[in-house]
Amino acid sequence: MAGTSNPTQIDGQLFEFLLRQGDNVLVLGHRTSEWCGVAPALEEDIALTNTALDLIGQTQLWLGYAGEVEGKGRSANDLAFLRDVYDFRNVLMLEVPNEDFGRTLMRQFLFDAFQVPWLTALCASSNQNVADIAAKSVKEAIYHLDRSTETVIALGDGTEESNARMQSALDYLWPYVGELFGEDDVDKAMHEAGVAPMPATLRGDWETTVNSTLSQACLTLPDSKFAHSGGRTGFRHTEHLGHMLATMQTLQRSYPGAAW
Amino acid sequence: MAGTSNPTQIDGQLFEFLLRQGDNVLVLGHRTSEWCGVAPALEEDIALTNTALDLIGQTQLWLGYAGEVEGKGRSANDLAFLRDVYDFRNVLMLEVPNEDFGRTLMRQFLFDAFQVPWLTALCASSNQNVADIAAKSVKEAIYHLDRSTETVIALGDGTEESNARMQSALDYLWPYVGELFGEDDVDKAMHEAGVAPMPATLRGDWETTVNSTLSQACLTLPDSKFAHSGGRTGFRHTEHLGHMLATMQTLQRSYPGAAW
Amino acid sequence: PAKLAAFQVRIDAGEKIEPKDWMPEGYRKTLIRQVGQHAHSEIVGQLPEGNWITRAPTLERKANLLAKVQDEAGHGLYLYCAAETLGVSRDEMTEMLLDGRMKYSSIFNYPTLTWADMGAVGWLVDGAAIMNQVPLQRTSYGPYARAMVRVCKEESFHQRQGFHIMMAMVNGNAEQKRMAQDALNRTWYPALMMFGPSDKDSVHSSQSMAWKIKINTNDELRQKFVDETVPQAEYLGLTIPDEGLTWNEETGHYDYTEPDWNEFFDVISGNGPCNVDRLSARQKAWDDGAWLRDAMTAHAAKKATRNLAAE
Amino acid sequence: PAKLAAFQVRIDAGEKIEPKDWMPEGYRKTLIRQVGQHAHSEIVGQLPEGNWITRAPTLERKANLLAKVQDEAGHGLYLYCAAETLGVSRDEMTEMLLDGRMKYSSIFNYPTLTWADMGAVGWLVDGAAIMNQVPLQRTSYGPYARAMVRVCKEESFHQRQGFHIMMAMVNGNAEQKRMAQDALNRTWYPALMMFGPSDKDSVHSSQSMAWKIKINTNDELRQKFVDETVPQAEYLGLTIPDEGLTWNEETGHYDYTEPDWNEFFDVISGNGPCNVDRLSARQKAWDDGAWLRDAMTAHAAKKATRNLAAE
Repeated sequence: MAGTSNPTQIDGQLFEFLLRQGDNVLVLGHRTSEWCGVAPALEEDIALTNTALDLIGQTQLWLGYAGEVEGKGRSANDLAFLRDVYDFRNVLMLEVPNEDFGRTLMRQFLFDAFQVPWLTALCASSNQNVADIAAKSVKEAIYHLDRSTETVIALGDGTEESNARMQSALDYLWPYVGELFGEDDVDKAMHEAGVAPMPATLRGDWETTVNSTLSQACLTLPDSKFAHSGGRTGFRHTEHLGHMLATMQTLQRSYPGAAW
Repeated sequence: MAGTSNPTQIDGQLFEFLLRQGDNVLVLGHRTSEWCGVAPALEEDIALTNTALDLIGQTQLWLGYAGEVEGKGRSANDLAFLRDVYDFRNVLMLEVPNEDFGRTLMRQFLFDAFQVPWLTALCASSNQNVADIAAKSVKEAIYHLDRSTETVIALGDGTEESNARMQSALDYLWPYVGELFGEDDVDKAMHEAGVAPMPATLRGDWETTVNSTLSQACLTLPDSKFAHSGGRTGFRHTEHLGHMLATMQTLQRSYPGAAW
Repeated sequence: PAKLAAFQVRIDAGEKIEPKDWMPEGYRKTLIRQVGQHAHSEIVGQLPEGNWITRAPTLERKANLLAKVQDEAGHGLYLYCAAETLGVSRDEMTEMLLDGRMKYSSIFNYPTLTWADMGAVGWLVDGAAIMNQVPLQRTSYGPYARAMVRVCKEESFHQRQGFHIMMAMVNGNAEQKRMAQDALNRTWYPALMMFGPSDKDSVHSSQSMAWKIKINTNDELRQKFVDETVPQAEYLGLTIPDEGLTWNEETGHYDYTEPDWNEFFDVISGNGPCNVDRLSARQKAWDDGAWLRDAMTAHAAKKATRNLAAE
Repeated sequence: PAKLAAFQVRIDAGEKIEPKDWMPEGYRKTLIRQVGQHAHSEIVGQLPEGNWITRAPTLERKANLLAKVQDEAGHGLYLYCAAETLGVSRDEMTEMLLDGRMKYSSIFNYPTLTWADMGAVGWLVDGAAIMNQVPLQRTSYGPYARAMVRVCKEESFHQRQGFHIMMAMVNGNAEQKRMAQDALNRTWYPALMMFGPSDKDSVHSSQSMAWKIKINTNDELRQKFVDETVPQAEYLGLTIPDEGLTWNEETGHYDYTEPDWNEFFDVISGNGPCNVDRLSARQKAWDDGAWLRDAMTAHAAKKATRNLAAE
């Protein structure tokens, strides 16, 4: 199944693939954690912190395995705290600022609606480690999707102001969703090796979830088909990621080699 | 004049004194620079950037000399970019966030009104380097004070909203002004050595300037006498400084030893 | 007065008072003040540690810290619920916090300045809190006592977590050791102040003790805290910033220097290092969240109407 | 038409048109569009570099960057003044920028992601800007031509500064070299796009050239830029990300691959990587500054009244 690729190539591509999984949850987990203690209501605060905790747990698994595959002795922490922007592989949508709680929840929903079918598919991965991590993560993702769906509907179908905020969140985020379904050599190699499906094959499922939820939320899908890219290849992140990393990495960068 | 202190003690105290001077302008220069490109009007943007430039120039002089006095081979950049919060010696007022342009200008004014008599006095320092740096800096400080006085008056005596904003800026900053006039062993040692006057002796001058300006600005002096402290000794900064340093120091911390 | 006497008899017999039972107005008021203040302390107490969540040095530490701050939100929730059984809503209490009518623990008006503060806060602040809270599991008001059982279980976990952070720091490099000592230097006296003023200066105390809302005196608890903490500091190799600290063979306790009570009263009256920033952070969260709370209410109402129409 | 002919005679004779002179409506409109767009580019152009001011790696670099961004504000100011002589106010132009009726250079819709971008922007973006602007010192409209003289002097200084940053990076450690190459990779094609679409696809061009509002064609300037930049990249030891780049002995120029014009039209139509963020940053600065601008006006009015009363 591996076609013409040699083992080193496959490992390199698997490493890239794993970084994409790990960086997505690392970066979203970080953004989510920014709400801890200052969310609009105690119940929301607790629920969102719970999500952040799950995402950080998933980060440890994906990046831990990425480090093993790379074989240079880098731990999950090394990968999280000692790479600069261009070595990050998360989709751009997850690194843009939280703005208000509405945008935060809308992003969570758009991502959860992808993660559930995606992780479900990965449970059948030819790579046992990938399948195991996916199996553990998908349970959490299903719960996140339940919650974010419910909240997006409540806020879309709440007041005039909340509807306007959710619509503007959706409009802002929309050009970033296309990147979730990107396809490049890494995707093809993973597909050929049976590690993962092509992301584009999930678009139908994703649209079904999204259309149904957004219609219940009285929100209008933007009609633009334009899609930003550059996050999952690392070619061009947004300016926001660098600021996030300056904060996130400050201790590891300031005290190299220290154990915490 | 040096009394009972031995030369090493005096050098240590001179080093502390120089850090206080340098960190004040470093930290305020950084805060001021945060406005570059996003100030409320082009003319304000240019003027404020000019102030930031002057302050950073002064930082190079004070910290450069501090590094010499310390005698451990640290440059102004080393001191600026490779110390953690508790080694900073600026007064707390200068590290709190800019908030709006009103608070930024009010802080600038309250500080300028101190710097002008302070630097004027330092021009007569027994330490020639201190006198030289002060002589260069005081010209800039006089210009800053002219401008910040004018702006504080205009904004205080503008609209109802602008008056309320300036009053709330003044109320917020007031508990931080007392630290400018602090006195401790370092101050005493500098006074005894003829390096600098006791800061408290400038309070009268400062109050004259401030009272006259604030009354023209239709603003009311808060009547609290409470004064925060902890910045100029480093004992207890605010939580804001650490965030500022995470941003400011990110490159030097991430790429130790690199030349830029 | 007969009712009052009967009430005191129940208290003395160790019975729990429940929300529907008769209770004196003073008992209710004192409890609302105490439980509300405790709840607010949990909420405001999220801020100093929340300050380091985005800068936690490893994924593990970040997860631990998130979980801890989340627990504090949970404690806030239990305690607001307990207070609500006394006839005051969470929103009312929040407004009283924001306009200054209700207080929170003075300790949270101190800043967290280095990562070692995450250790010091867990070790000393949660340590002092536990010392205060363990006896409150036996308080006379049922809902409060039950809330405290849950709270105490988690707090002791937090304290251990804080101590482990300190351990890592003192076993680390020279900078880390310095951070640990610095954090202890800044946190020691504020932690001692957490038990409140000396018994002789403390208001409300005797009636609260008779009602079993308060179980021990401030000075008793403070002494217990010092006695337990000194050996822990020694174990860590850190120096408590009190030159007057000595073991007193006669009393079997440590003698220690009283905190600067002027500082305490400054902090209580709004002049702590962070009072203004803490309250404005809560105010901002409250104001920024208004649209969301309104939307949730509006949506729930719409849903109820639709369900009714569908029946 | 006689007036029009006379106007063209003046232009052809190299005379400068001044604000009070008669001019065709189309000339005025085209100039407002061009000068306004240029002014807006200076203002929006502060943002990508402003993004690194708080993270500049040394005090010297921070001062240089501040001075540069300040120069851009100054250029904006000259150019708005030049545009105002054509009968449109700065506030009107700002509103047109914010609501999308006026544009700014597409290059500023690309993000600055590492410190090396401060080098690449100076070297390539200011380099391309100079290539565009030097001829405009000879443009037919007096105030615009004079503004460009001041602008060009400073821009060439900025370009040198950018090149020096690149030098420091390529002479630095491996990570720094990597950053420098990465910055070139991302900036090359967007810089080529700064000269606008190929002559055959460019609107407005021939009339603008007849009026000497535009002096060279887009393709001429782009070729000149490539020819000057390739040896500089070689000197830096960096690889231009174009496998089709070759020296053409016959033409005496470099052959190069055209940029992806679809990307250019995406960016122009609002879909660049940063369009939304750039405009919302300007919008926020404008909205947040409203109270201040109002206060300044109110204070000036009060002062004038007081002065009048005092006379």
